[in-house]
Amino acid sequence: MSEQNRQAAGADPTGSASPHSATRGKTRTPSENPRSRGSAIGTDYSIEYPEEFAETAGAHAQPPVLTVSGLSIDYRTRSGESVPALRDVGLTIRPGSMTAVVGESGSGKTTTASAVIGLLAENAQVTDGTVVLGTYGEEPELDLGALSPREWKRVRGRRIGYIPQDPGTSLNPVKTVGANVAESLRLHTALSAEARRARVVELLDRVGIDRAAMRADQYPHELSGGMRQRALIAAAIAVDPQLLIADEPTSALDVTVQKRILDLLDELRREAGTGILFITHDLAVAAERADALLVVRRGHVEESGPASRLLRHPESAYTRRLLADAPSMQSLLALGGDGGTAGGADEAADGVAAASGGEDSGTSAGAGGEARPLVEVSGLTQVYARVPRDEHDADAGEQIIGIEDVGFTVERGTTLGLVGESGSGKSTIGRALTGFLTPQSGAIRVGELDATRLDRRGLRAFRRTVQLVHQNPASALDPVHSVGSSIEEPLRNFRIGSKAERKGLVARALDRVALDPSLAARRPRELSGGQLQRVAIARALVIEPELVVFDEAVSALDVTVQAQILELIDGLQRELGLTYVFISHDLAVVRQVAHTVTVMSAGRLVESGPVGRVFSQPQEAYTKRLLGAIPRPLETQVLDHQALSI
Amino acid sequence: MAVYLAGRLGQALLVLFLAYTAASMLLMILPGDGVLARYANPALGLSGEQVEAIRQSYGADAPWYVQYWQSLSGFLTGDLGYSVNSGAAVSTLVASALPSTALLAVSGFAAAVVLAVAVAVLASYGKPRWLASAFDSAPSLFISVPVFWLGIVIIQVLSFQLGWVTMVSPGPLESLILPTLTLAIPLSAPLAQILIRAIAEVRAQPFVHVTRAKGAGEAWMLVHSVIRNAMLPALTIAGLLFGELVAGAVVTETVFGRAGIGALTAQAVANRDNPVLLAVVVIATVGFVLVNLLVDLLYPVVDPRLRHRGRVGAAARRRLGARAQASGTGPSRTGADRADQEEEIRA
Amino acid sequence: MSASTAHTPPSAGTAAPASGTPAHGGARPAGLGTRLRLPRITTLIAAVVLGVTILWALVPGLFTGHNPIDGGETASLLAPSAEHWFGTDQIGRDVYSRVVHGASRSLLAALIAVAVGLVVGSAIGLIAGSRGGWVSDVLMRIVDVLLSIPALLLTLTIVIVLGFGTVNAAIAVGIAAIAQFARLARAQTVTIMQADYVQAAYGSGGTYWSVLFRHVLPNAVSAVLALAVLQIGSAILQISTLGFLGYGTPAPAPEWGLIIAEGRNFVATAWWLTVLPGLIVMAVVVSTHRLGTALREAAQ
Amino acid sequence: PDDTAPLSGGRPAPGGVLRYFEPQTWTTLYPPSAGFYPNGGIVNNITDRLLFQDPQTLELHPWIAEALPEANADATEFTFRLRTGVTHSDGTPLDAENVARNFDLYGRGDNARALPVSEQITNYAGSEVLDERTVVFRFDAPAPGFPQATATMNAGLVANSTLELDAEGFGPGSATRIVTSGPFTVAEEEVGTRLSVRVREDYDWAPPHLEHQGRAFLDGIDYLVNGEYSVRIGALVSGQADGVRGVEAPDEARVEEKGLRLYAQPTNGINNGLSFRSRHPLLADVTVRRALTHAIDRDRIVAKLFTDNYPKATGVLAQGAAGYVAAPRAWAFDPDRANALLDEAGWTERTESGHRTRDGEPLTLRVNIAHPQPRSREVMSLVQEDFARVGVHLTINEGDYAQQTIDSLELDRVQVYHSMVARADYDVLASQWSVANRDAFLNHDEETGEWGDERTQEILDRITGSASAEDRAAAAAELQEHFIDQALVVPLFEEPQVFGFRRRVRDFSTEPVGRPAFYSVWLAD
Ligand SMILES: Nc1ncnc2c1ncn2[C@@H]1O[C@H](COP(=O)(O)OP(=O)(O)OP(=O)(O)O)[C@@H](O)[C@H]1O
Ligand SMILES: Nc1ncnc2c1ncn2[C@@H]1O[C@H](COP(=O)(O)OP(=O)(O)OP(=O)(O)O)[C@@H](O)[C@H]1O
Ligand SMILES: [Mg+2]
Ligand SMILES: [Mg+2]
Repeated sequence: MSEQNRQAAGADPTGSASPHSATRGKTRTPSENPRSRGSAIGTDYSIEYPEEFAETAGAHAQPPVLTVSGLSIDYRTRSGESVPALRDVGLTIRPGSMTAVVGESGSGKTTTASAVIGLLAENAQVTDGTVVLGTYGEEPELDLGALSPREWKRVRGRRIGYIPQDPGTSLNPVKTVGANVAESLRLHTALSAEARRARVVELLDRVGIDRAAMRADQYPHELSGGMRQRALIAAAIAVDPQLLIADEPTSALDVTVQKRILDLLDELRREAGTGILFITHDLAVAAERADALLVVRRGHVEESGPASRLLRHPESAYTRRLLADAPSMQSLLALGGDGGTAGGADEAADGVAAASGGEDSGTSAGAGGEARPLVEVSGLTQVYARVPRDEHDADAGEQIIGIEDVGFTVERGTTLGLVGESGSGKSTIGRALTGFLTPQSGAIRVGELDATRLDRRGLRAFRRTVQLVHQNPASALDPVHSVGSSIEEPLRNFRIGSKAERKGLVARALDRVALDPSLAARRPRELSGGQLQRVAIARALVIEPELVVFDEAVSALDVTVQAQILELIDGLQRELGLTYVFISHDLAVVRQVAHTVTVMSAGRLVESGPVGRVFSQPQEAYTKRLLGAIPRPLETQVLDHQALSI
Repeated sequence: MAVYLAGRLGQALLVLFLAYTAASMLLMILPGDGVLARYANPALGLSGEQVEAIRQSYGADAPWYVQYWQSLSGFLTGDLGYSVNSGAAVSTLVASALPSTALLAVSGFAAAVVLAVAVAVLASYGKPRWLASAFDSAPSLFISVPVFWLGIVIIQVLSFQLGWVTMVSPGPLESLILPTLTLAIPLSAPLAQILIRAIAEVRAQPFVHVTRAKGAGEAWMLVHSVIRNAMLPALTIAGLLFGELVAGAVVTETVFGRAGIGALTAQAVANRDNPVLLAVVVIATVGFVLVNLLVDLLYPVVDPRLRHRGRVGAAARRRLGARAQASGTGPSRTGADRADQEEEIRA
Repeated sequence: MSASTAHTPPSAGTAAPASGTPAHGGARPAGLGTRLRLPRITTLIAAVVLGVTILWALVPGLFTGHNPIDGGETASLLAPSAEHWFGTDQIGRDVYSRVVHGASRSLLAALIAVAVGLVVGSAIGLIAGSRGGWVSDVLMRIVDVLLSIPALLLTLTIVIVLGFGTVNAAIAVGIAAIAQFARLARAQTVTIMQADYVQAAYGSGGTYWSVLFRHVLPNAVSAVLALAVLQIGSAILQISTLGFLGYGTPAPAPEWGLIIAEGRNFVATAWWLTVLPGLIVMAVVVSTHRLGTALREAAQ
Repeated sequence: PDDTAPLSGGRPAPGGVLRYFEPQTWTTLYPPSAGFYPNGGIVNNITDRLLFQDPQTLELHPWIAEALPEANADATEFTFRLRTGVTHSDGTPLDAENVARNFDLYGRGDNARALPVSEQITNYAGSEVLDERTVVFRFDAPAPGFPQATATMNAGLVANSTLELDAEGFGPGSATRIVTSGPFTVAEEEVGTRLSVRVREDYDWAPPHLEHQGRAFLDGIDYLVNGEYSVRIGALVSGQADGVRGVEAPDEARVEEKGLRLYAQPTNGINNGLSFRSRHPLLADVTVRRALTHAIDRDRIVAKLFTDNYPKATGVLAQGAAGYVAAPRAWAFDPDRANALLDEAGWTERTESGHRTRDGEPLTLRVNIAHPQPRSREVMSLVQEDFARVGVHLTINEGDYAQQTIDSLELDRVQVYHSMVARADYDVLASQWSVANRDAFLNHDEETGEWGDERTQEILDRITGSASAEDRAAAAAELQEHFIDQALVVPLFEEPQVFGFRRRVRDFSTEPVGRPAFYSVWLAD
């Protein structure tokens, strides 16, 4: 079918109704009954391969939860022309199964999801195709394309749960997190206020948010990126929908939490028979959990089928490249192989000789004979709230929200990886480091500048030196400006180049982050999540600052683009000696790019050291736990277990 | 909070003083004075000398700073002085005018809010499109109707033609209906306009999308998601409407023959009746400062992002603590209190 | 092909591709086409209305042959007729001709009033909202003072200081409107200052002023402009109040507000005196609003 | 709704409260300041006067005074003999002592209490109470107008307690403190909107000249205020009100059509007109003044703006006024003549806009708006048109009521003064033009001692200072002649007070200068 689809797309690039859609194959997808899969999934790692589910499930073929066929969607751009976003996409989801849509950034994954829940952007136009929601208990089968708004109300939220891609802007900012999560409950159940609250706390707890009762009373802007994402997940599953659409639900989550979420989704599949449309760029996750895979590229289906087959015997060249690019597999394999010297960064890291904690930073002998590291942080404290011990959290000690007494150094020309669970204070450090937050106490020195004490001129020099790539690119880009002008802005502010030269620089910056320079004219809302993230990176890099703080900067990118970006920043580092602080939950990526790594937990620094050492011989139990939760697709699993000695 | 309030209260007093002074200055700038305006009125037929003698007895010929100081010290001791135009005590005039205006202002404001919300909702959600579009234009229509004309038409039709309410010695409620209507229509225009824009902006936000994906209908979202977010600019406008109320009262009270601050202002301006005008300024300022203080205090209530960081945590935990006390779960009260104290020490 | 059939649709009839272009989902009302066309008609009408008024302002002589400031022997308060489209006023002048000849003065006055209020008010609001601290306190308290003084007193004094005349009356009305714009702009600014993109703009090396102009202003301006359009209408009417009190346009020059205000005593006997010029004002304000909306939609 | 009640028939019967609309709220009940229409409408009905002046014949009749006063030869001493049994509503007697105290205040004023002297009582020397019923008033100079002055509402008599009040006490908010002996007494006040007066049941001292005696027919009057003309007239037409003052000319037809009654009461004073302030350099030249006189098309003004109730002026004074002299040929409209005269005076050059100049100086004059007078703004607009046609630029003075008052006191601001005064006595001429009163010409500069037209003042002094009616009449005639000869005054029309009443309101009349008199009014059912 992939061949056929490609032909269809090729033959009819204008996007009118595909004549092929009616002639497509009629063989049913081998489906699996979640209940037949036993309790294996989500409880331990001895998972059965999706292929096996497919075989067992084939026997009790249930009607699908969702059938998408021949879906084609165009976007009208501001200049009036139509840009095709989807071409003849088809997919089926059986009850209790998970279909993962993977593909490069901008390939149309989010568009597919939005189309299923009927919430396409204003300028989108469905040119062809149908979306059918299967029966569910008493509820009838529905042609979603023909629903009235009134009918939609009974479908959305109740029968289809939706987890949006961008957590930064997807929560109502003036409502508490609890109230945000409770919305579906209010809409679709008759629960009392107390019952709702209990359920909300339970849900927040289930998605791994600590101190759920307190978190429910906080406002979205008081949560970390990962927490917001989880709050959205909690909201989507609140009423046990028949179909769950999860658009990159774990992109901002560290591996431990990611595992918890994935387990939760498995549980839902198993217990409630929920069908899941799982959108991700992370092949490892897809491989580990999905029953079926759908590889999309430039709006059409490249290849689809059971996950195990696709991973083992990819047919299309694109799928093969995706697999090859996946850093998690590469690096972890390498990690397992030679014990900590894999990855291009390691040689440099060795040279730096482990500028570890803040305490011993003074003594570190810098690379290239430099007397001082570029970045020096000590005693950094920003306490939003201190949470006292409570009954449910007896062993947690006194917990804080924010960061407390954090110190580290970063040598010039090296990369510090900042890892840690969601909400551990990574972004707070990033913001403090880049001068967006004046911490309550502590010292930050970058080069000759003291970040906590900047006069007007100093601030300007500081901005020239330090750049932050925000965790939520959607909210960090001004909606009224084109992305091109957002990228140009630092150039203009620092008076770099003439007007014409700046145009060229912007185009080059876009090209470097693998974006078509023609996208420069678009507004942020007309771009996909990954594209926005790359725009944010381009903006930070365009003035080639000395220090760049990447806050989850590649989390929404598919492996291919991610690899390209990582290569880009690596190249810049080599060329210009840039220094990076790389915040990521993706240990594989950190392993690849970082020289030294600092591990955070609950606002405190847990462990720090050269990346090779920390990853191969973690000292702290927390670090071990973190490393142990990395998803293990396919062959790598057994290997990892041994390598990490868990 | 207490510190903030005290600060604002201090500022309020300053505003009061400045407004008073500014108004006094403006009145000095206006040529002629109330005494002259009154006693040189041809209806009295007094000669120039006679007028001058009376002016002297009023002290109207004293230098401005003397007059200013006298009136200021009078105000500080609670003596509002006497109307130059009628000789009546300003306190009497104000006391008899204030309740009626306050009543009209409250009812007019309430009606305006209701009207504005209705217009904004219909303009944002109305079906079919042309209806919505018609309501979208309603604010600009409302504001370009001359108030006096509106009042006259309303009176002509509802009272004189249809006889629903009487204009002559109406009951207290009856006397309020038509002026309220007249006041509310132009008053609602800016509010509705801002609401329409704010609603449109909020509806374009991603989180509204997400709420829609939860199965919320437009009406539900309007009530639970949109309004709160659209309220901030609307709140500002609502605070400003106080001024419009005073200005609107001038015309409305004139048209409807209601005694009130508005009518008093119009007369006082026309007669250069400085003591009355200054009293009006003081009343208006107090009203304004209070209303806008309220609005400023409401901003952070409406939009939690505007709360000070530390304070939010404290507030959230206090609520949590209270709830925990009630339900017996959650962090202990003392714990919450301790955290609060810590916070204050840090701040 | 065997594996790839997994995601082909079932052969059920429901899967047949729908003809046409079904708008997918309740978020968008069906029939995009009609929705786009309908405003266009009103927009067109709005453009025509404004166009004609501007022509009135530029070349009034083309539109009327009557003398706007001398009614000759014509009787006063004549009802609208073929000869006098809007009737004649209280001293026998042709109202239509006065409206046409008054266009330039009234439009100019309204624009000046709105411009003064908008520019000064927004500037104050933007600075107060973005600076915070004592700057904000000082500016907003000044605004409070401005708000507290009865508009009538304020405008009267300003006119008396500046001297009588349409432009000065317009400036006075504009000054009285500053406070409104300032407060609204500040409220908008305060929220926008919280946005990540403002932080990011600072991070891109933006100075206070560049961030203010490039990011805060464009995002704050929507609500402020919405108010400004309304202000055109209320400015004309406020100027009319001044005119009626004798502080506006000196007689016998025609000016819309004055025409309306002077006709007020004849609402019962000669309704056309207020109603027709009043309708013109409404038409202009509504058209401006309509056109503004259309422009904003087009920009998005 | 049309009013179809019969216009006549029925017998007067007591009962009913009259709802009567005023455009403005009253400002003071201090009788000397009652010239303001809303004040006069009240004072006239709550106070009694020593004498009664017949509104038609303008003859004086006894009222509280038993007979017309005895005056000495040079009119500096007047002896009044009062009727007995008259009491104020608080029970205090209206006796000689009370009357004397009234006039002592009115004749002298009290600046300390901000109570001005009465315009109509000049050169007041003092009073003497001869006995309980007899009082003598003395003057420093002849005061032949005094008996008439005692008949006006400005000489309304109030109780002793009221005489103690200061300006505040006479002002809004304390109306109920005003104690009088009139047919009605103040009962209730709502500041700014309503004043209710109620009938005095034991009233029995109406002017003997009147047919009706005893208690007034009405139970009371509610004076209502509404600033909006169309609302007042609408309330009347719709039957919500019984009467309004100030029906405007364009509405007269409609009001009559609706079956309502119009009462156009001549005000019997100086005609509504313009005074040229000859002290101003531009108007010092009589040729210019004559030219301006001929430029004004008075017929057009009356035809366009008014009705038959506003007859074109035939003299400086209204036809019903004391001292009226007809001047049929004066003030003829003759623009050619006006142009010729202006050329003759040297105003030959023209600006681009067609206004005349002389040696570069423009011929620009400014006129005030007389807000209390009917349609002053419109009248002046037409004059403005007339002047423009002969190349004279007339600016209409900007500003509200107070501004007009203030500006009118400045020669620099206002050179052409629009006004009128109503008083049924020769003295009205002095009221309008004497430097001791309103001084419409601003005739005399105190600092330089310069006069605009000194002769005017001489004649006026003769009017106020002559003891005999004949001398006064002669002087008045001379003054009018002088005005015409010197083109100092252009009377435009005779100004009435126009009231509208529902048909059931019967026997409405006014005092001589048009303030309503409700004593004899009754309501038919
Ligand atoms: N403005 C704020 N007000 C109150 N609490 C805040 C605020 N910002 C962050 N926090 C809290 O500080 C803690 C650390 O947040 P931070 O954003 O630094 O986490 P993070 O490590 O970046 O997590 P993630 O990986 O999920 O993005 C969280 O518990 C968060 O709730
Ligand atoms: N509102 C819009 N207007 C115009 N083009 C759009 C709009 N939304 C998305 N696009 C474009 O459509 C394409 C598909 O976008 P989509 O969001 O579906 O990508 P995606 O697969 O989710 O990517 P990512 O992994 O980066 O989130 C992209 O090229 C994007 O630029
Ligand atoms: Mg996406
Ligand atoms: Mg973060």
